[in-house]
Amino acid sequence: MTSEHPVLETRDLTIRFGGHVAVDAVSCAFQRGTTTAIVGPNGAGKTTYFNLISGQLTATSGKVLLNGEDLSGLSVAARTDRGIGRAFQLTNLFPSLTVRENVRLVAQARARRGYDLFSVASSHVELIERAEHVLAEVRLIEKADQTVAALSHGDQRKLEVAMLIALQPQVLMFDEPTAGMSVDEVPVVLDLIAGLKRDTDRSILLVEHKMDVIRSLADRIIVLHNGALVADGEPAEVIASPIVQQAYLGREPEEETVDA
Amino acid sequence: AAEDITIAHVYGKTGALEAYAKQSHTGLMMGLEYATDGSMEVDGNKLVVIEKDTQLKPDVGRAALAEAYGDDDAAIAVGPVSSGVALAMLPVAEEYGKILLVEPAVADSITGENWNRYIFRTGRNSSQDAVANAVALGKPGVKIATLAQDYAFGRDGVAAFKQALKGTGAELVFEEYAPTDTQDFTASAQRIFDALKGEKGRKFLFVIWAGGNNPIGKIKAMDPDRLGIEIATGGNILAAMKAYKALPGMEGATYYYYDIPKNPVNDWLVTEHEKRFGTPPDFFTAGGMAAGMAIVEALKKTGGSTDTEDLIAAMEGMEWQTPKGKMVFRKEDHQALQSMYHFKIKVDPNLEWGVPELVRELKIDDMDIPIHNQ
Amino acid sequence: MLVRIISGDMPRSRLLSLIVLVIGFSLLFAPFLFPGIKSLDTAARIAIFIVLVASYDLLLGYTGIVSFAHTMFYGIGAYGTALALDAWGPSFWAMGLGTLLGALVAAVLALLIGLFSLRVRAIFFAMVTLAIASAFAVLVSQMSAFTGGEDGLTYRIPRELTPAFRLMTDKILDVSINGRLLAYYLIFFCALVLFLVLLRIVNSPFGTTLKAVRDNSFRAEAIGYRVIWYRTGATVLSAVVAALAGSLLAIWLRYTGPATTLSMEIMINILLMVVIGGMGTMYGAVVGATIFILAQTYLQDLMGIASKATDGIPLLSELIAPERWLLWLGVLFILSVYFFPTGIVGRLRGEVK
Amino acid sequence: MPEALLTLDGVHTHIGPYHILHGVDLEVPAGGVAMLLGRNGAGKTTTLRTIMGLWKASAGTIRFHGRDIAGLDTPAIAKLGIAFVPEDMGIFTDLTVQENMMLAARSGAPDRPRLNWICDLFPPLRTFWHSPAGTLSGGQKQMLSVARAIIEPRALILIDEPTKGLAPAIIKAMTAALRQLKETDTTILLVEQNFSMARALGDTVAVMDDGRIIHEGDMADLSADAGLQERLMGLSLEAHQ
Amino acid sequence: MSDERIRPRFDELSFSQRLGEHAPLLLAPVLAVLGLIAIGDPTTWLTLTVAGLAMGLMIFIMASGLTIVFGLMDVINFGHGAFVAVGAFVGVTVLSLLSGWTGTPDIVMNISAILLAILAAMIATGAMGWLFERVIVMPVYGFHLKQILVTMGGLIVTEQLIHVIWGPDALHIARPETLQGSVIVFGAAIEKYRILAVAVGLALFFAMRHVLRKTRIGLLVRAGVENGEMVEALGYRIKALFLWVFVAGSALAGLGGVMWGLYQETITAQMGSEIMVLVFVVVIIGGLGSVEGCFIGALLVGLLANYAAFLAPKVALVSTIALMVAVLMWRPQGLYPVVKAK
Ligand SMILES: Nc1ncnc2c1ncn2[C@@H]1O[C@H](COP(=O)(O)OP(=O)(O)OP(=O)(O)O)[C@@H](O)[C@H]1O
Ligand SMILES: Nc1ncnc2c1ncn2[C@@H]1O[C@H](COP(=O)(O)OP(=O)(O)OP(=O)(O)O)[C@@H](O)[C@H]1O
Ligand SMILES: [Mg+2]
Ligand SMILES: [Mg+2]
Repeated sequence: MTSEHPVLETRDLTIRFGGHVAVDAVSCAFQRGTTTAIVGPNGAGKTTYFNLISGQLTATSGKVLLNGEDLSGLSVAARTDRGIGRAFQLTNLFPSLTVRENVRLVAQARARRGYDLFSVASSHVELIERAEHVLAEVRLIEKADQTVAALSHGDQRKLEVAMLIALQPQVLMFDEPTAGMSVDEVPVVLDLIAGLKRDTDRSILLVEHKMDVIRSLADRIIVLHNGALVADGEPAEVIASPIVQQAYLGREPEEETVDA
Repeated sequence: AAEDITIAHVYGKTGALEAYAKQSHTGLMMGLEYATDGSMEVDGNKLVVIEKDTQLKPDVGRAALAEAYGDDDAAIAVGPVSSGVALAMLPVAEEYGKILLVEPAVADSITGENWNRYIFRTGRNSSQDAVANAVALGKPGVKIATLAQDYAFGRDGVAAFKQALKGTGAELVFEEYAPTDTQDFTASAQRIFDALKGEKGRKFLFVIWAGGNNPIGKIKAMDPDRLGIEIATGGNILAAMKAYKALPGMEGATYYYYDIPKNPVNDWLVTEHEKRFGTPPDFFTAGGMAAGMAIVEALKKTGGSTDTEDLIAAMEGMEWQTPKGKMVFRKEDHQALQSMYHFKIKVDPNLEWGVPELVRELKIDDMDIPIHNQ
Repeated sequence: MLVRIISGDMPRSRLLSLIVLVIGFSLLFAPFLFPGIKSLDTAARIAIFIVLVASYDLLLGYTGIVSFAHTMFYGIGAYGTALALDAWGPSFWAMGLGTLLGALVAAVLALLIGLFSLRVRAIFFAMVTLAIASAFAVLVSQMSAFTGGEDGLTYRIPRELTPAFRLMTDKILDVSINGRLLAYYLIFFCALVLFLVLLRIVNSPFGTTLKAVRDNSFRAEAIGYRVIWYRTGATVLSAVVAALAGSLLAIWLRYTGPATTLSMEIMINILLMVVIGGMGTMYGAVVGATIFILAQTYLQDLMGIASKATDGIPLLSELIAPERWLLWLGVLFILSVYFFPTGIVGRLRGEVK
Repeated sequence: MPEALLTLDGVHTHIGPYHILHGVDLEVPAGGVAMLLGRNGAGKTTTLRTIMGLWKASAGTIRFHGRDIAGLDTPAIAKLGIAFVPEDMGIFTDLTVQENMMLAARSGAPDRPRLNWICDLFPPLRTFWHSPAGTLSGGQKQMLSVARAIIEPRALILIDEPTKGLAPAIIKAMTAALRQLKETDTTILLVEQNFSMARALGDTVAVMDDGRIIHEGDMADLSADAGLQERLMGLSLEAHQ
Repeated sequence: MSDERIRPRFDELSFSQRLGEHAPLLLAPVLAVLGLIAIGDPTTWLTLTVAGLAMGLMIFIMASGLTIVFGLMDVINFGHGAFVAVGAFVGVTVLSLLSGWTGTPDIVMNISAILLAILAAMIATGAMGWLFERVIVMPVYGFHLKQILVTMGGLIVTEQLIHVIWGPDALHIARPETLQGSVIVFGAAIEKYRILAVAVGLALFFAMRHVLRKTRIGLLVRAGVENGEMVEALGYRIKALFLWVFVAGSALAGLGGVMWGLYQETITAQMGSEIMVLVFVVVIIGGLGSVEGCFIGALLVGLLANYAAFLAPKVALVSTIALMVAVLMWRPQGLYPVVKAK
């Protein structure tokens, strides 16, 4: 792959719902081996931005480039095939299947085995092992045989993360991975994401509202506000900027910037 | 040695034509009873009637007929109600080499292109209806439009009607076909009105319609009289003729109305039916009875033998009495011929239905019923 | 070995294994176990319906697509074979070619329907297929010169498959070994093979993906499965199998018409068989089809007996008169959905709702 | 300690064949904020749903104002003055924001000042007042869900993780709002993972694990006692492995 | 902080976008004008148009119950046809008992007889709906497939019970004296009965619109379908509400049955299920849950069927289906979707 391109780039990406401009001409490039946090108030357009990149929504104007290739007009599945993967903010799983089967299906998609009609699925041991390996990593392995509908909310969030990891895409988009996860689980997920960071060919996009998570993971923060990109830079510097302090953290400028 | 003779009545006991089926069965049983003087025996052989339901489904009908011939060893089968089922059943009779007496399914092709030599029919066919109506309505100078269901039955009927009109001096000026499930006949009526509006002389709209959803009342409501258009149609069951009450003076031809044929068999049928069920016999009761009487007549001729070849020999050209009058199985296609009755509707406040009054009896010889099986 | 044949998909319940075995065994030896024309006919019908219902389960149970066009494909298969036999005479090659053409037409039509209309919402897809199926039925009845219209087609099949053809003069176990028996076994083994193929398909990676598509198509798309292709693929496969089942029916009945293949009633019956049997289980098709066909065939007879027994009682005898068999079939519809919310197979496997 | 508004006594809950709650004893004092903490899968949500009557308790009593409500159905429980903010937010996606709010205001049109107060707390509600709630962002849905629960005065509000997905500024606003509610005599039972919010709001606290309450006490004690915190968190951490 | 910072950005909607929202309202008039152009003869056109509108309204009356039950409650009720049939049978029975009122050419007596018949039919079908909901439908809320099956079972049972009670024959009923025949306007025959149907249909339309707009019933039902637990947690008895809405839908089917039965004049147990596909199509064209959409859809179907049957009878066979497909291609959720289809 040519390395002069950023892994992912959006140019003037815009979407309008009726008259409401939810994402407003966002241009931004994401480099290999970096983790970028996207912050902004509720309704700033973060999830919508993700939806535009991964193809769930079609942009009103602007484009998305992956390794320099224009993705406009490609379906969600085609984009996933090319290396864009995401986890969802509101949990989105296969509820009547087991935990293991959820992850196995991802591994199978990754291995491009879906159209195989005449072999028996359970004979593809490597896919099952891959799934179990990921489940062990997120500490869900003992619930592998439960159906997803019976999982507690926090466990479903973990499975959501596990499925993105099993997909091994080039661009990983996490939408509030730790929301609803209990304090003891958060470090597990953070470690996992940090582990992915070490793999330098990938690029991670992370939407989070927890400042400590952002501080420990992000190399860069971009700020969306009412759909527009309003700040971009080093974490410390962006967090200290007045717009983040006021509009996002809700602090008067003189207040201390600790915890969240 | 006296043996039981099994007669299988294979017909659509359940389904949309349940009412017809009931009449048909009652008629069959009364026919057997009348013809055997109540003994239900022919030459000492007992007649046993078994019933099979086709559920109005061709596949079920086939299976039921095969079962009747094969498992129950029936000598003769009677039925069914619907033409589609009948057509599916015909080859089964051939396969088993046993007689199927079709009653009252009407499609021409039963004794036409799909006929085989094991098939006899006591019911009238579409051609008979069409020809009788053509004879009844066809006068020089008369202009006729037809309205029929848009499938094989309706189209065949109109074709036969058109054929029969030739030489009567009447002219068929317009054919309209409407889907069987049409709910609103305004458009059809309008097309017909537009076609007949300019014509001179007597103008008829002849309706060929089987089953429910009959358009006559709805067209009548559009006031065709103002354009000088008269409605005509064939006979029907009493329940359906309630609609005729609104159509006094309507003309047509039918094969049976309980008050029309004057003969001892019909007198017996009407009295007995009134006595047992409190109602007069209906359209298909007479048909069923004709079938029952045909069977007994044939068995009497063979001396109780149920051998198929004997039966065929006995039945070809056989003449016998029925409530509809004298009937005869034509040799060529085994279609039974009978008189038809040209009627005109009269309203009798004591009866719920419009009463067909006999205008003229159309004898077998008055009508040239085409043979289709060659 | 056996496990390989059934693609490792075990019935997962002792009783269910037993039931499936009994059904299989009974069908295999039906001509000898239950002699008689009606019972052989019932057995053949069960075999054909197992395939038809299983193919619908692929669509409904595994892919979550509600289609009312399944009988249309069934009809296309039947008409393919019927028209070929009608036009080219009763030969095996006409039969085979007609079957093949029917399946092909079904596949192409399913592909078109799938690509054009699987994008709409599930309930609208159901209605669109209902519309297409009824338009197709209208077409068939309109083109009566070609299809026989409402009356259908009656035709001959190769002589080797008719009762007139005798394989041996002696009877075995009091059953004459004739072409009809041959026809039965042709149908039985074709049905068996088709069923096993379906079983393999649902246990393949493709089949497991279908379940994901059913559960959450949005997410399936987001992990890289092109949902529309999977749905269309399932539609085409199930249409082809349905068409083949239709061909089997055409061969068995020697008659094909709208009432035996295209009617809405058959569609609803298929639906009921899938649901009673248990959706998304394949074995459900076996159990559901068998029970339903048996009920449909013998309920009326049973009621005849019952109504004789209760002759004197006024309302009751009216209600259980054989003419009212549909009433009880309706009651059966309701009760079976009540008592088997997860189907008989689900119940036997101890699943809860 | 003030008198308890809600008391759970030996509550067991089964979901299908699974035994989820194994005898939960819990007291929620009137007019305060009771926190319910615990790791994922501990049974917090199940506890709230059992109180609301959405799962039926298979044993034990649930007293509200001294009256056993374990046998009542959900609408009856709601009518006693209990509001519920479910974990999945439970908003009606086809209905507009306005319609969602209207339904929550059971006794008719909500009073103006209260509505204004809520809209000031959660400004996006005003902006998207006539939009279908399904098009809101995740955090906006969360706001709507909480807003519905407080549109009319209620004696008790059960809230399941209201801050997940909310931006810090909104969390602050919500914390302030809940504190105001507390002053108007509303009792709150709050399930939360956000410990700083718990500390800021809670009067009493209960910690759950594996379908049981493993600690009950004052919030102040827990937040002052790092050792206890460590023990409860550490314990749950270990139990999980 | 400045105000535009807090407010998200809103652009003006273009004229065509706003027009698009109201386009369905124009459909029926546009269709009528197109019909006039194609048919040419104004008298014929008038006959067809009035008949088509009346037919549309009769379909609307039958569909009105289904918009509530299928559109709002998301219950696929194939049994709706059975309610139509029962309504017709009860209505016809009442009318034949009142033959003294219907046989005289007195319009007040005639209309009163019809109103009584309607009342009886609505009470009967409403009660049946109550039973249906409790016994058949309640366990299957939310499961379309099972709804199809159990309601199909209910349909079969009801039709068979009609046979048991009223016998297998079709019943014939003559309309009351003053409603027979036509009035001639500008040379076009307009059936008197259709005028009554228009009046009833319009009255029903406005009544339903009023109820659904001015009360929360519509909202509650929609919310309850999406998340019944949450509606209960808000303190509403969703089960009772569903029951009563279902009863109302069934009673409306009874009303439709009387109107339809009097139009057909011959009634059979199958009459309801025969018309059901058409009624479903109308509800879908309209968009689930929308009374307005259903109304427009019914008018479109009525008009188009008549124009097509006049201009090209073969096309009439598929005109309704073609209309549905065309509408769904233009608006995949129907004309005025209130509820999102699953
Ligand atoms: N399908 C849609 N139709 C209309 N408006 C939409 C749609 N999807 C999103 N929006 C609007 O776009 C805006 C941005 O939403 P988005 O979900 O991207 O926010 P977010 O930044 O992810 O917020 P949060 O942190 O709360 O998740 C919101 O105001 C929302 O109402
Ligand atoms: N519908 C269900 N069927 C079976 N088991 C369930 C169901 N819902 C929850 N459980 C189980 O009950 C236990 C408690 O779940 P609950 O949702 O109450 O946990 P929680 O404390 O709210 O966790 P979280 O913080 O993750 O939301 C979990 O082990 C879960 O797997
Ligand atoms: Mg978001
Ligand atoms: Mg929870």
